[in-house]
Amino acid sequence: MELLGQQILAGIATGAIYACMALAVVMIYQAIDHLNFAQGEMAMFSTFIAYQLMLWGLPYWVAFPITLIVSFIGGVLIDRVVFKPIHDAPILSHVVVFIALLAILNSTAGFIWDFTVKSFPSPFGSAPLFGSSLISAHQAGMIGVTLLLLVLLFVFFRYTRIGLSMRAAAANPASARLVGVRVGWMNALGWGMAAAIGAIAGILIAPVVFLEPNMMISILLYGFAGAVLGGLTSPAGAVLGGFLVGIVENLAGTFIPVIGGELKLPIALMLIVAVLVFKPSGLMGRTVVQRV
Amino acid sequence: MSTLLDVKGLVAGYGGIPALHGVEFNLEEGGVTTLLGANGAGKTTTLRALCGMIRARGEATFAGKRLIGMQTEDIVRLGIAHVPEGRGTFTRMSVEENLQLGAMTRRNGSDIKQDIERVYDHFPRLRQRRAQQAGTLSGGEQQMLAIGRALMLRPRLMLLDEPSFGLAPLVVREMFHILAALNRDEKVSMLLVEQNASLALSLADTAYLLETGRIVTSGPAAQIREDEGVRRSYLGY
Amino acid sequence: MHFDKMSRRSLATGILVGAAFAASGALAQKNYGPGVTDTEIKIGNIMPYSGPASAYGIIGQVETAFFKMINEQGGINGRKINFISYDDGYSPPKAVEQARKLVESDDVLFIFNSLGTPSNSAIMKYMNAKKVPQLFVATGATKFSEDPKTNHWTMGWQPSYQSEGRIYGKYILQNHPNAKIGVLYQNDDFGKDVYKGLKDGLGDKAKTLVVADAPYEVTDPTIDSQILKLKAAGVDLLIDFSTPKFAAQSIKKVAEVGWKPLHIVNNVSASIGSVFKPAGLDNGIGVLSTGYLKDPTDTKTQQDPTVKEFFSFLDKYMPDADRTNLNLAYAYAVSQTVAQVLKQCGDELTRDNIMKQAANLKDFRSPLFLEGITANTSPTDYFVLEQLQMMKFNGQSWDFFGPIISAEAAKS
Amino acid sequence: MAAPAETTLSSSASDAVASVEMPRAARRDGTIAWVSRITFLVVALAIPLLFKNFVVFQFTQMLVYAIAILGLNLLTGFNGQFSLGHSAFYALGAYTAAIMMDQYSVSYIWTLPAAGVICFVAGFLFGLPALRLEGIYLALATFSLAIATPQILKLSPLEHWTGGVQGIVIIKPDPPPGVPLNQDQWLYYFTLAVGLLLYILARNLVKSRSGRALMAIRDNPIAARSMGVNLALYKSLAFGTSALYTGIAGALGAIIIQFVAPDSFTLVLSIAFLVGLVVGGVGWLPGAIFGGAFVLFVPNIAEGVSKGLSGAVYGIILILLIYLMPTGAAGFVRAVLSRLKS
Repeated sequence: MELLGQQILAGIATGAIYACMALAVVMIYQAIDHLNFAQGEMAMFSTFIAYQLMLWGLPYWVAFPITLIVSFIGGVLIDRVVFKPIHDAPILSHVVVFIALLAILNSTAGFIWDFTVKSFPSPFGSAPLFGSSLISAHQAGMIGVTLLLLVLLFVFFRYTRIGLSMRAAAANPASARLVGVRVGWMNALGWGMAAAIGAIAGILIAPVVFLEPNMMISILLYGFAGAVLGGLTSPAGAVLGGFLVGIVENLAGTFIPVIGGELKLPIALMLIVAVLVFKPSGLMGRTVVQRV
Repeated sequence: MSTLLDVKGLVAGYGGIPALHGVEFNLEEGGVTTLLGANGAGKTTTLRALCGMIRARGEATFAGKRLIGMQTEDIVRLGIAHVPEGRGTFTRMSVEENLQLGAMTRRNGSDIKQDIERVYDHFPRLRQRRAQQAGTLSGGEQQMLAIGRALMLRPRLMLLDEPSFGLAPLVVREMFHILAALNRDEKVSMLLVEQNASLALSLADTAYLLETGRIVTSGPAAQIREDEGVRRSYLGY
Repeated sequence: MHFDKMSRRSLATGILVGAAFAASGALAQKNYGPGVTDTEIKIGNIMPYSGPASAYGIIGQVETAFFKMINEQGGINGRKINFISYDDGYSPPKAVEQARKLVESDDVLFIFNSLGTPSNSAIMKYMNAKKVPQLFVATGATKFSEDPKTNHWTMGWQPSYQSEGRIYGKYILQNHPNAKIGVLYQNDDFGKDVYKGLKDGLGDKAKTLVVADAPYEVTDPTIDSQILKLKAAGVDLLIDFSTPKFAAQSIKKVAEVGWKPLHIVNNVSASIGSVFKPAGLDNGIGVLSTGYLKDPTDTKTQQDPTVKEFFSFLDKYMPDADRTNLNLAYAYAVSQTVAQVLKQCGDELTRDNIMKQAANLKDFRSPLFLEGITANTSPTDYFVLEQLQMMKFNGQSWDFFGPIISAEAAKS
Repeated sequence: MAAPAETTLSSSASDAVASVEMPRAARRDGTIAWVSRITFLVVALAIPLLFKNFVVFQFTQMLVYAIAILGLNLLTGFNGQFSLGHSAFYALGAYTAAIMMDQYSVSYIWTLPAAGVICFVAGFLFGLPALRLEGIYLALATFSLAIATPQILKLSPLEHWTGGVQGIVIIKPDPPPGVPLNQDQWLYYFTLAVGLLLYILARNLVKSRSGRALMAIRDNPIAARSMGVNLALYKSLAFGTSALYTGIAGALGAIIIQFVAPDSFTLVLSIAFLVGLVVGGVGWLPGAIFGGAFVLFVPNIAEGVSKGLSGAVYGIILILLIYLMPTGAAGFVRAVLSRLKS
């Protein structure tokens, strides 16, 4: 039973990584109504920018805000330069462009910083938290930051006019234009915010999994899974989903005999799909009821 | 009365296939003008062209400003509120959030709050459902919400695209009562597109008849309503 | 078993002396296979420059630089090396396509140091059917060297994963006979191969000594859960059969949870630059591994005149490369070995002779090999390097200890 | 990933870029179609005679990918269902062929129908629960399938059949006795014949009553249901048929590569199919050949431009292609055709 408790706690710690990523996924989904395949690579690239700034001698707390600003601008530029010219193209064409972006960012990062793993500092340190060996200060800090971001996003989307406009622009661009929402800029803003949140996620994740160009590819899978499980329309759901994915995966790996260890991710994914079959809009997503 | 909207030689279409071939009409400040015609005559296309949702050529002057070539978002800021075909509800948002979105171009927060209350006064059923997800409203309620959202702009001109579509006759009658009241009390000019010609002619003061992208006849609504020939050949009642 | 192999080897040596004699006779006349002219030798190579294994792409870069250096020094026997390296993204079908391109379109003399078990498995049949050497493959899977009869045209280079595993097994039996072993392994050919070697090395005791094992997938973001599982099973000797990123994670995680098992990582992850630095040098103190190459981060090694050549090569051709990355030394040493083979070939640059000379390495030493380690091959023995030495991390570099152990010795 | 399935095909396909059928031009269309078909056939038949074996092998691979993309197109383009899991069906087909040839010495020809049937059943069964999922949720379900596939293939209890992490090496088939072709040429013609047969079947399917039902479901599921179309059955059948195509492609792929291993069938393969589908044109069957060509050749071109930045070059080529032809080769060809007409 002690192992069960440990694995749940470890699942929460790992889940914090997924939750962080899931939040970035939901953010962009709110802004552009798509899942962004390149989200993980954007986060990775931002983290490398922070790494480079620190390599140039800037202290952590200077490099961090600069990275966020650069990432925000980068996100806006991606929208304006890459997506604006094709905003009429079908959704699948957009998906393909996400894939192209993924390839570009991954390859460029590898070219500049090579593919060997690099350590990345944590602002919280890696000492065990309260002497407990199960969760480190960094992991606790990561959970804290994730929850804080969640609250900020909730307030932003729920109570600010610009948050409302962004949701409107994503949900129904034509109608949004008709009430005067500048949809193009809302998209750009969404991209910028998603990039900045992705940067935070990358900077928090890198101390755990180490910085390298491929670090986000698998984490993005978990982030998607968490976001979809929790409900793509709900930031809180995404965070919950991220934690759940971490816990379920750890428990499957530890307690299912023979195949558990080898198939822990597929088992976790199958469980999620099973949940979705019965609750198609995720645990906390709002069901869209539409009358014809 | 002065001319609020003046349209000349309006040409527009979809994918290179023109649907309007030089439409001309105008609308007096404070008036209600209706565009009549069969399915596919170009009524909806005209509205879309006017508010920049599709590319168009020709001239459209609104209170001295040329609309053609402007972005939809900027046209809205001139005070033109479009109640689109299909109502354009933000289904995942609450009724109140939908109304707030209508006032997106306005700055003054307390004015907006008052206006929301005013919309609720016009449409009490929306007040009951203010926190409800808009997608769950009935068709009639969604149409009211769409009109309410347009009012939140404090528009000078409302473009109404088939407000009666798919609604029960009782609901339609209620709706047109409210529209008449809005025109009378709030001095909102209206450009009304309708298939239900007799209904439209009862509200409008001026009417234009569209056929395959061209205006074929026009005149005061009362006169069109009495014109047996027009009625038989174009309006089908 | 031991005796049997010995006798085979001495028999083979006899044959080889004759062969070498014949080869020297052929020196006078020129005999060229595909891709060879009086001034050039074309060599092919396949590397995962992109995709999940792109961390190994650096090997191809070093090799490209190495041949550039050779060419600037006048080439080998007067011929420049035209080194054509393609990307397979670690995908077997792509490897087949690239191998066919190299052989059929670029007309290379042979393919050298193609990387990865899946990719090499995919092309092995083709290479042997075409009778094109698949020389010194960059994987330690036993199957590429163990059967020179069937796969005459395929040869490995580094000590095989299985013999490395066996060496750990022997070490544990001798030094920690009551250990409670926990194995963390990568769930692929590589991890399973070393694990098998360990079990072989532990022999009958494998069942009782290994108390827990935990596989991970390369797609797993972390291996925290596995480490906790092994810890909970009461493991006091942790063996890590993993690639650098995960070895670094496990060294760090073990320290974080305050666990103090005896920790062994396999040679693939013995790189200070890509494992111990990210994991935290202090966290790695006391970790054991095996090696066959000198540790370039060791200050003593840096004074070694034979190794200085390696550093001046890096200074000139790869000034930005991270010196602590073990793959640089690996790529340099394997390139030197192939250069030796080409030298031995003289003017008889045929595919046949490439294999003949590759199977005729006699006590060849790269300056980067540990003292006492030599490369020896024969037509019946395609294992180029078979010796390893145990080593312990001291927080800065590796301290080697104990004897040079050969896979043969570990087998008995 | 994708929003709800109905919008997958984008409203712009029906609004802005809609190809309006013009009856007068129909005959001219027919002529152009026949000219292009015959040109394609002549070129396709001539390839083995003009190029080296290696290039013939590449073209064979291209055809294999084209068949897989054809399968995906039947699902996504004509039924509006989105899949990131087709690498799983490709793998299933490949392993079916490999195991039959390796363990039971079955002739390669018979592995194709077997792979097709097995994949059809697998696809149909997968389609049943997937029915309740649309858009992004379906994407996640199929995506899970793609992730699980290599891990299941590696699974120790299955090692006896799958060869585990080591995979299975199979023997490349010789041409039938008396056929004056080498192995590569023979496999090329064999693949071409299979591909053409599958293409013609797909065309007939799309034009049939069932095909119209599939498209009706894509465009308006509610209306389709009210017209009496059995949604559950048709959507599952679409999944099954799509898997059948991709599975046969997988079997062919195994035969020409002579090797199957878990690492060959990762998510990357699914993504490649998707990219190929979009580049060729969603909902346009001949697009598959363009898609196959892109999947096979563009990474090589990118590598030729820059080894270190091949991924970036690939990405840029892809983005430029989408700029030039937002609806893939389909839109481009349509635009050229309409220019020819006027």
